Amino acid sequence: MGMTIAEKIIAAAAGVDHVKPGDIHTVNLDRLMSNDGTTHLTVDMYHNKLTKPRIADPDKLVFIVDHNVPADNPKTAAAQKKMRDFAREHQIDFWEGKGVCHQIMMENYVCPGELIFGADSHTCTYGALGAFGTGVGCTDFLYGMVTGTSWVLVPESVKFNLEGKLPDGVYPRDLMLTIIGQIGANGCNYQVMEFGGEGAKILSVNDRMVLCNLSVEAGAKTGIFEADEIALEYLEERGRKPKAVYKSDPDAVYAREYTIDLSVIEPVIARPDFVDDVVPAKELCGIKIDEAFLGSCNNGRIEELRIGAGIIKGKKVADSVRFLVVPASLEVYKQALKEGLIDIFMESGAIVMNPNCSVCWGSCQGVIGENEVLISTGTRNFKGRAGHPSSKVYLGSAATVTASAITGEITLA
Amino acid sequence: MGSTIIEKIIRHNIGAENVKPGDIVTVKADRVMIHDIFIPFVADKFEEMGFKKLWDPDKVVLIYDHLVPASQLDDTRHFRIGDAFAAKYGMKHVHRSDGICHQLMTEAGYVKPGDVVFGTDSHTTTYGCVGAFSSGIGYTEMASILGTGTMWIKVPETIKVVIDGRLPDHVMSKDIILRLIGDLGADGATYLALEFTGSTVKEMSVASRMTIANMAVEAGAKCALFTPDEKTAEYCEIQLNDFQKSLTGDEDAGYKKVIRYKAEDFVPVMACPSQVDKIKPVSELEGILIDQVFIGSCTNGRLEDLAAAAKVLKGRKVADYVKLIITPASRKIYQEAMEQGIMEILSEAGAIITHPGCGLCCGRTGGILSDGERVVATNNRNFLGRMGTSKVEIYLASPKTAAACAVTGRIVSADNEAVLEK
Amino acid sequence: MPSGAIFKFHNDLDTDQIIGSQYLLLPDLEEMKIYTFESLDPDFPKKVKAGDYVVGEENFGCGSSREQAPGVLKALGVEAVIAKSFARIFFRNAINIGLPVIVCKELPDEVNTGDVMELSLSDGVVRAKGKEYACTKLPEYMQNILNQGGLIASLNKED
Amino acid sequence: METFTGKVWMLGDDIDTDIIIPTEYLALKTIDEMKQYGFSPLRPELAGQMKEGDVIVAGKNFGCGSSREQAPEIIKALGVKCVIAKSFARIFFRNSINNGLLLMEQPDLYDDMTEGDPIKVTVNEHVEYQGKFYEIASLPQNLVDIISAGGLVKAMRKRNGLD
Repeated sequence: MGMTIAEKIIAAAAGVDHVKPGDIHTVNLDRLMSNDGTTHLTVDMYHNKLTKPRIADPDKLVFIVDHNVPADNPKTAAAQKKMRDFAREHQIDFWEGKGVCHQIMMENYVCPGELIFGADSHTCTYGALGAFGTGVGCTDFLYGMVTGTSWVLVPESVKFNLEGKLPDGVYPRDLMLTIIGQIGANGCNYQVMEFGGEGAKILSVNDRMVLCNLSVEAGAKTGIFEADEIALEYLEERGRKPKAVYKSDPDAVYAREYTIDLSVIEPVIARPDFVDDVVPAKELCGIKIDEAFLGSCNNGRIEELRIGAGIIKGKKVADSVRFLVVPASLEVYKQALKEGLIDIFMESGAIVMNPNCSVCWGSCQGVIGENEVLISTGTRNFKGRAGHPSSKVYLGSAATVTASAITGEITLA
Repeated sequence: MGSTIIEKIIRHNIGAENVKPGDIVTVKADRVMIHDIFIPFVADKFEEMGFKKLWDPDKVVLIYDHLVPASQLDDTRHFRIGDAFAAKYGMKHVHRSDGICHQLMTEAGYVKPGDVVFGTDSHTTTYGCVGAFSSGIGYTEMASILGTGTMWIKVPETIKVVIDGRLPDHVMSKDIILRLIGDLGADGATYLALEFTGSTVKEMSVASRMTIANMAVEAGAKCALFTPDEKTAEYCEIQLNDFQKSLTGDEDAGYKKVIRYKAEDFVPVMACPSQVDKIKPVSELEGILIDQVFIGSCTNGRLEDLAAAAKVLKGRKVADYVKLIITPASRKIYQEAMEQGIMEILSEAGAIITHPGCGLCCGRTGGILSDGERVVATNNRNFLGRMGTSKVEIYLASPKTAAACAVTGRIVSADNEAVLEK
Repeated sequence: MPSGAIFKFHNDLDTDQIIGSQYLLLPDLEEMKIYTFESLDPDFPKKVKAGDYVVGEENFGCGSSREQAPGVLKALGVEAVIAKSFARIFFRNAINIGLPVIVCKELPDEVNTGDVMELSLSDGVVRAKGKEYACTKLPEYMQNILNQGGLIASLNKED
Repeated sequence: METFTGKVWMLGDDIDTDIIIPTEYLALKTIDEMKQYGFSPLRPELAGQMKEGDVIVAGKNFGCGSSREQAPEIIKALGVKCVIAKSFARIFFRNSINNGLLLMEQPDLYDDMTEGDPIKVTVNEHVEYQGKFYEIASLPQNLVDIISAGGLVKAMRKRNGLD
């Protein structure tokens, strides 16, 4: 019987010929990433809980400080210092203030065919390059760091056949939010969302990252695309070669299949407080906002900055709105500098911050207050996600967010 | 007998023939500045006092800079209270994310030479760089000015600081004011005005004078003053009127003390933990390991400061495991730095560039540190606990020195090419 | 296992509600636990006692992979979390730290905060309000980790 | 003239307002919420130990640094009746007057004292400690007017015909 891309990656990592959903295998991990959200706990467990503290292969590890940068209080600084000192001591690749962890991983490390554990739920982003990335807790991360292996329950795969092309003014973020709205927050719980079909072939690596990144919001273990020429070209530009390029077998078995016509997708918004509460954006026009955020590992790359700059060029941010623009990485920031996008945002009155997670994760930067409303290109809109428990977060595309920052209320670009 | 600059400004303001130190007079405010941390307290006191309107809405400037972007749940309450106050009392000058208050007050043209200006921040002395009498006050005092437009003051005595000669090229005006604070002591100029003159001062840009005026309060000074000249006129985009041209210290004016420096004697210095007047030459501190460098603040976040840092950082990288945080002083400066390719150099070196505002300097966010960490910073205070816990060591320095430290990960002087090349 | 009080929570209960982002970088779980469920029930940390239970609906623990979420519940002495279904990462993290997570389809609809229940892990049964509810058995591999008190404990046994 | 005795807390030279109340607590809604953090960088336990009627005796340049008015307000909220120092920073001195916190400049007292001892204060005249009298510099008239009005707010309310 045939296997899906995800099953093939797990089989290779487990050193077996064949795996099927429901099996549990011990697998070798190709890479492990941890950020300043939990690494201080991992380091404490490493020193205090292990009878034999050791690291299987430091070259597989990447530590990235991206959540509270620059630090907002002494305890944050202490947690980051613990992480920094541990990385220095064990010669682990260490990035601080260079961008959101998943953007840095995609720009510098991820290769097709790899099995990657990240101590962050959006590790599923790496499927855009045909890798199997999944989020774990810091105990799992510690086990992986010490042994280089972990246990995996082989997930079922769900096929999403994308047909046609997105209309103008409609973006991959609208597509993924629409999918999540239809299948629900646990629609693909424990399963892999595999994207294919003619419509998938024409998507850029950035578009694919937007889709895979949000797959966890539907409960998925990961989202994944086949590593085709577009993916390999992205890799080549960065001097990297794939570990292995897998295709799903024609007779691979899927738990379910969906076919989605991209041409009928329209701009949508996820309403507070759930990512799967998705409605057409036009239904919410007019809602007053206090803050708009253009950034995050989902929607903070050069493509989104171009969309935002294109809309706001020559216009001003509304006085009643704080418009936070946060490039996803230093590489994106430098490119935006060259293209004059940062100047456009500065001229419009936006607040341009250093590459990091910013208000998407609701701590340290751009925190919103009591009863305030944020429209965001971040990944989540849970209750109090961006600050005060009574505050509201709407999720929209870079175009919707920027248009709303100009008028001061939810507006379609 | 001749008059000092402060005496000339005060007598012009109150329309008197003459004033002498010790007189208690009531001056009219030409402009006042309130920033985001204190607007809730100013608003409460203003209404508690029973005032119904501002004495002159056009003379009041509200600037959000300490809490931009917000880092704690309650921060945005300050913005909402500020917006409501400005709307209720017809204020037009509100800057919500354009940069640091003390940078905007002269950069955006609110303060002119000879003006009398008060602000709810001790570094309001900064506007002396264009020859204005400007001083920091509390929020209750500000509330009473908003209602009456006036404030009582005691005419201060003046210390004259004369600096002649050419500065060595790796020395910046920050090194001058740090040295002066070290010589005077943290309370050496309490209740006094500081007047700066001499050929070195004449050669200085307004931005360099701003660094000196900004830190005058760290020696306790009530205000700092520079004679307006053609550089001032160009910066303020005005023609100097006769009164403004007259603002020089007369030769026969009564100065409490005159201090003279030869520019060639200045060397790069640092204020050591945790007093601003604990000054040591950088050469005596070389080799001390550091964890972070901060370049920014109303003291040293201007274009010439970013350019000086870029000169050191060009083609080099920030040392491993060290953070370089750069916070330009205003939106306008950020844009000018982009035009001149400075931002490209700084980002190439690996700097963390945040949005214009007070940033780390005010100790709320922007790079806070924890026990045992050391930071070299270009702002104006290194008090205990100012940038994290009381076990954080803060060294104040010029942007050029700070940039050199960022490259090597230890304290080093910018002219120490050998170390920088390694 | 002795009986304990129930604290009931709604569908899609995400980990941001269990422990907010701004507390995650506190040095340890002991300092964090006083902020558990702050957005929903700020007094939860004071009310909950060792041996009590958290009961959820569908998709309990969705969202962020923050292990501090099961961590603070365990630190507060929660005996186990019962729900109709769990989000993957929370489920795995809970097992990894030795906090029992029990899938039980019927119980959540029948109980509310304040009710009392009793869990017997060995025979996979929950008793509440005079009724017994069957629980889905864990895969043997996961039950093994749980029995050893979590992943690290099992790792240390291997060393 | 009013006279009172109080237990003394000693603080050194150059006590800046960041020490009196760190920036991170400035945005708390009320002075009462802030006062527990008074002096925390230097002596975290001090605020909790201060009682109504206590007196602070300090060295030179007390209250230097930031113009934050919460500094004198917090000292008053902690129950301190007056601060006697060798010298005061300008803005702190002015903010204290505006809030009705009594300040007295006295160059020698600090060097003779030990923390915890009581002293007897006669406002605007002298301080008595272990039988020895220490002269106090008198305040200029306009400041006495503000203090007798109960601080600047009350003085303004009277001006606006409210009290």
